[in-house]
Amino acid sequence: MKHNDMELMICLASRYLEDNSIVVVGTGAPCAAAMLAQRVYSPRLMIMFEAGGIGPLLPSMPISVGDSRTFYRALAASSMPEVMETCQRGLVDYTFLGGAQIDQYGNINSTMIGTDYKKPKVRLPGSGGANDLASLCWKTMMITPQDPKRFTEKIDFITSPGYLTGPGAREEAGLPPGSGPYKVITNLCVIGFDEETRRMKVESTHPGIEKEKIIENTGFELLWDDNLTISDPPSDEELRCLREEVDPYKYIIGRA
Amino acid sequence: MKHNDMELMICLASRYLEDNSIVVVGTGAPCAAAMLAQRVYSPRLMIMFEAGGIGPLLPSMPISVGDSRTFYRALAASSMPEVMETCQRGLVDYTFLGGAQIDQYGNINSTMIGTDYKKPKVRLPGSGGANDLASLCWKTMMITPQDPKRFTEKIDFITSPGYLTGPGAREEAGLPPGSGPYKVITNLCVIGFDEETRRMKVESTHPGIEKEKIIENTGFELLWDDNLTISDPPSDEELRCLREEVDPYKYIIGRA
Amino acid sequence: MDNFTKFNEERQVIYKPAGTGKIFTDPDADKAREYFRDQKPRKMVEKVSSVDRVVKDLVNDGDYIGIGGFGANRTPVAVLHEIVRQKKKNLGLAGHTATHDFQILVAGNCINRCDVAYIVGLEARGLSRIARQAVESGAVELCELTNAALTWRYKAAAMGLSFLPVRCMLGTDTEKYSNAVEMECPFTGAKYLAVPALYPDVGIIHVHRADVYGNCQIDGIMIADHDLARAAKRLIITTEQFVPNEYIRRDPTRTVIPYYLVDAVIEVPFGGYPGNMAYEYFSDEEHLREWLLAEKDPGTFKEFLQRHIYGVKDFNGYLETIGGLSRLQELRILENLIEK
Amino acid sequence: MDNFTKFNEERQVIYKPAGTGKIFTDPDADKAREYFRDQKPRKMVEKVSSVDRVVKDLVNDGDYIGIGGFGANRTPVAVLHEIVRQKKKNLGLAGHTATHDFQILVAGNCINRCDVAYIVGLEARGLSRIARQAVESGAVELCELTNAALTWRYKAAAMGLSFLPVRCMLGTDTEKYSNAVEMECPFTGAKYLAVPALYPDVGIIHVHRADVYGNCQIDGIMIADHDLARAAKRLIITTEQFVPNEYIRRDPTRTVIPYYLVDAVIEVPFGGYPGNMAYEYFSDEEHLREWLLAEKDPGTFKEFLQRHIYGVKDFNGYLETIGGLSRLQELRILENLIEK
Repeated sequence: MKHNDMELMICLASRYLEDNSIVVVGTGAPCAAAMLAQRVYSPRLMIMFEAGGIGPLLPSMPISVGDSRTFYRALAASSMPEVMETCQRGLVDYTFLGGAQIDQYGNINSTMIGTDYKKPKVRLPGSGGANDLASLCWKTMMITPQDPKRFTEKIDFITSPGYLTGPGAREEAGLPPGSGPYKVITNLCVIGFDEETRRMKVESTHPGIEKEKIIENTGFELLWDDNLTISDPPSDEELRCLREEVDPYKYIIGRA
Repeated sequence: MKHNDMELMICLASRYLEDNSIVVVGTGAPCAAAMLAQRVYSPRLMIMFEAGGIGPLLPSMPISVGDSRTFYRALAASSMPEVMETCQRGLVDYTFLGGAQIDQYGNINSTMIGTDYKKPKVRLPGSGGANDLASLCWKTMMITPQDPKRFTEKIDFITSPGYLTGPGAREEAGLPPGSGPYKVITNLCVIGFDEETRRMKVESTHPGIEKEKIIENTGFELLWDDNLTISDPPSDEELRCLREEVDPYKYIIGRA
Repeated sequence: MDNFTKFNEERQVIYKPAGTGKIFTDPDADKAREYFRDQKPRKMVEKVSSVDRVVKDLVNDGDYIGIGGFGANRTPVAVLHEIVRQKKKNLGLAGHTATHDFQILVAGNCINRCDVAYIVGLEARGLSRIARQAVESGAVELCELTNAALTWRYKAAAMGLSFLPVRCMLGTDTEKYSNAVEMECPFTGAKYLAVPALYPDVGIIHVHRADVYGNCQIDGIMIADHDLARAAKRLIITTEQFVPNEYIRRDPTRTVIPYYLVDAVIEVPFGGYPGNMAYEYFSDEEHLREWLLAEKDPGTFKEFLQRHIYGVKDFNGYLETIGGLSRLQELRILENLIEK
Repeated sequence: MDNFTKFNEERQVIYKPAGTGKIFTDPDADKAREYFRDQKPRKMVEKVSSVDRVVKDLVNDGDYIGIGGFGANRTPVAVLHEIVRQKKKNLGLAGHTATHDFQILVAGNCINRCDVAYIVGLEARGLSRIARQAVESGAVELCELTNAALTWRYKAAAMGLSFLPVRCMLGTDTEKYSNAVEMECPFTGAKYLAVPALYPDVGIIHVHRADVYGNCQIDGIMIADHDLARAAKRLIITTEQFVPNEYIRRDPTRTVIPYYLVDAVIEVPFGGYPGNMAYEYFSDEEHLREWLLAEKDPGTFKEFLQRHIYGVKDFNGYLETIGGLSRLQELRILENLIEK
């Protein structure tokens, strides 16, 4: 089946969410990926929202991470401290973040574009819960289109921690050992992080995407996995489920 | 009307609980005093229990500070941290404590009798919530029989803080300024605390009780109020209410 | 018997300010205690008021405010509109997922400082132009934080403390523009950030039901409101409906805000509109979109505010401008006929 | 704009151990995180078990345990009896208002260390002779604390921290025999005690209702159980009754313990007997008095334990020894026909 970039990214992301694990998601593509995972791969994936919703039977895509859909027929309607403390206690396996810029260590900027904090060129929303989730969940994922302005050598503001300046830096900063960026899923490829250098390493390129195109769209030097593969394209089952069940009104997949 | 010592102490104590204030009480005499105050003097006195009960319509005397009576038709059935944090935040006006020993500064021992902590002559329950309430509520009261073993120069263990070693000692220890012992109501007299020395000062002696008897029954030197008075004996209304409404089965007032 | 301690001796450690952000409110727990002792209404009396009266009496120019709910979910919109109508100035704001609430206060030029976790955006709905302008121009002074850090700052205050240790923000620029202090654990030596307790001058929370004394119930997620209600020096409650005190006493497990925390309570049906009120009505996405669009042109936006806020007497007047009961019924259906 | 800070510069401060009490459990938050990641059952599967099985599988000699409820209110008595029957040894205990629960474990010689807030007494019912003996003989090693300190130690763990600052215990002998550390606030310089996070090996909580996955509801006061459930490495739930998962989902606001905290769940009707279970049954004061009296003579007490604990197969067997359903119905009436 044909698909657009957004559908591609959501389908690929959904495959990384193991069954019987817990994921904190926001609205949009991450939520779609988690809902798709529940339907296709991981029926017992537990979805949490940072405002307090725990394990809802999502009737449709939430508009806000605090709207009533996020705790519709949920296991618990709790609170923001409850969810954040569950993350801090080490019970949350995955989270998804977005941002305007990301560097080779997976540090993310969602605060501002510009060089002067007091007079930014563009002010963005800020951390929200992103810094907390990137600090406290075990594995941080990102779904994002890839271009050189977004994938940049030096981001203007580190809102949320990736591997900071490299190996050992998270631990030195006081962040919980063993946590950190896990996968970045773009419209061009799937990127992991090198164990040794903590730098981005391309694991698979999407069908029809040349290495050169990925390099052109990245503002820093990428590592390449020795076993570089071609990403498995979305299956018919994934696409059908995504289109018919997860996002029938194309709120998310219509954006691409 | 005739009355016993327990009735006397409860009636006198009830008069110190101002209307529209909050008191945390345990079971027994303090709870009776608070219930009596509600009925005679301070209809809007709010009673809390440290296990979480807030503003119950007490149907009878609780047996435990955590039993279901403590939140019967209550305003809230909360938790122990909720009540303790309400105290720590400075919202609780009064509390009542008991203990095996008390010194001139109102320090209370409910932990052990003896000189060796590891091999006590008698092990008592310990702080429970007493230290917390004495530390965090504004005014601490005590209802206790008076004898020289109980009112002693040096108590074996400071479980709960009175004025510690005297003026400024609470503040120096880090306890909230402005808090501390308020009244001690015994079978012989009503005792306050001298503003300057923070030592016990007798404010009124009960009808028929000589100064000498009080001195004999106290193991340290007492101060005496310049305006020493005779305690107002329990009124008929107080006694009627105590006997008929507060403690009809004489659980508490039968103990004297 | 094991003793799980790394440090048996007295030792010196370093406390190091981690960021350049200001502490906009006094974290001193003893001063808060005194305030609560002297000013908190422990008298269980009727506290029913009106929106214009509470904003006159309880919100002063320069106050720092904390808003319940989550941006456009269970947000006390009626009080926010009234703050704009009464032209309150120089307010401080706890901006934890401040979306439509932030937008309203910026539209009225009411705020000049903000603890930021999330501002200028409306989640999936996009960014607010006027909110961005207010921040980019420097008109609003910021201290950078996170949702968890802000919620824990409320919690520190709710616990009667002056700080709490947290494990977020570490190592980032968010930390560098925060007001946190680097410290370490007394038992393990682990690195922490301490965040200062946040005792707002005014808390404003919209609830599902309350009695006339201010005992409140909330259905669904609490967000940070349990702690905000306890941290706030003054607390304004708007409620979808009043219930008898007997209703509260029938199920005391459900009481999340007891009366002695509350300074005033006002019944405001649909008081969270155009936001979502769980189990009551869904958000009015059309109206929120209209607002975002209107912001693009100053003239249009002035008219928009005139029509919906300045030109109406009260919140019911506002509800008339958006279609009144018919529109509200559509939103009730959207919220509850979810299986259709 | 004001900046409410007393300290703009890096500075040295002193951390000073305040007491001689041991830390019986590891407060290290990173180690707890690893445990929770690797061992906590995030799989939402049926966890129904039996009391003897969970005590065999989840309670090991030497474990440190935390008991829900409040001494003789909503106490998980069935599991405690089984611990005695299975002769578990060298347990540690969080003794926050440990009354009948402490008495049971001491009767079985199960514990050798205890964080004390309140022990050896049964509130207004008097002191337990065997509990006093166990403590006075030195058979149980103590660390002195308070109810608030213990509940905040659970809360530190529930928050995923290794410590919390508190304002109790300061200046007393309770402090001198505690495991707290004197420290100061990074923002105000105010003196605090830090208490170490308490992550018990096993938490045991009795609830009103739970589904087969372990999602739980509790009616009435929570005491410290919200935090204990989150702090415990392994968590055993006994419930008055099972309810369908659908029942839980119908009112998610009421869920206080979600399934992923729970290792096993067992239906034990009257499981809090002889304690009080709010809205279900009152405490059996006669039986508790009989227990206290029996303690006065070693022979009598041995027989008493044989009759009620060692000589019965399970908790239903125990309930038969105290009068079975007829007695239990009396206690239900005592609890609920309160206006009579």
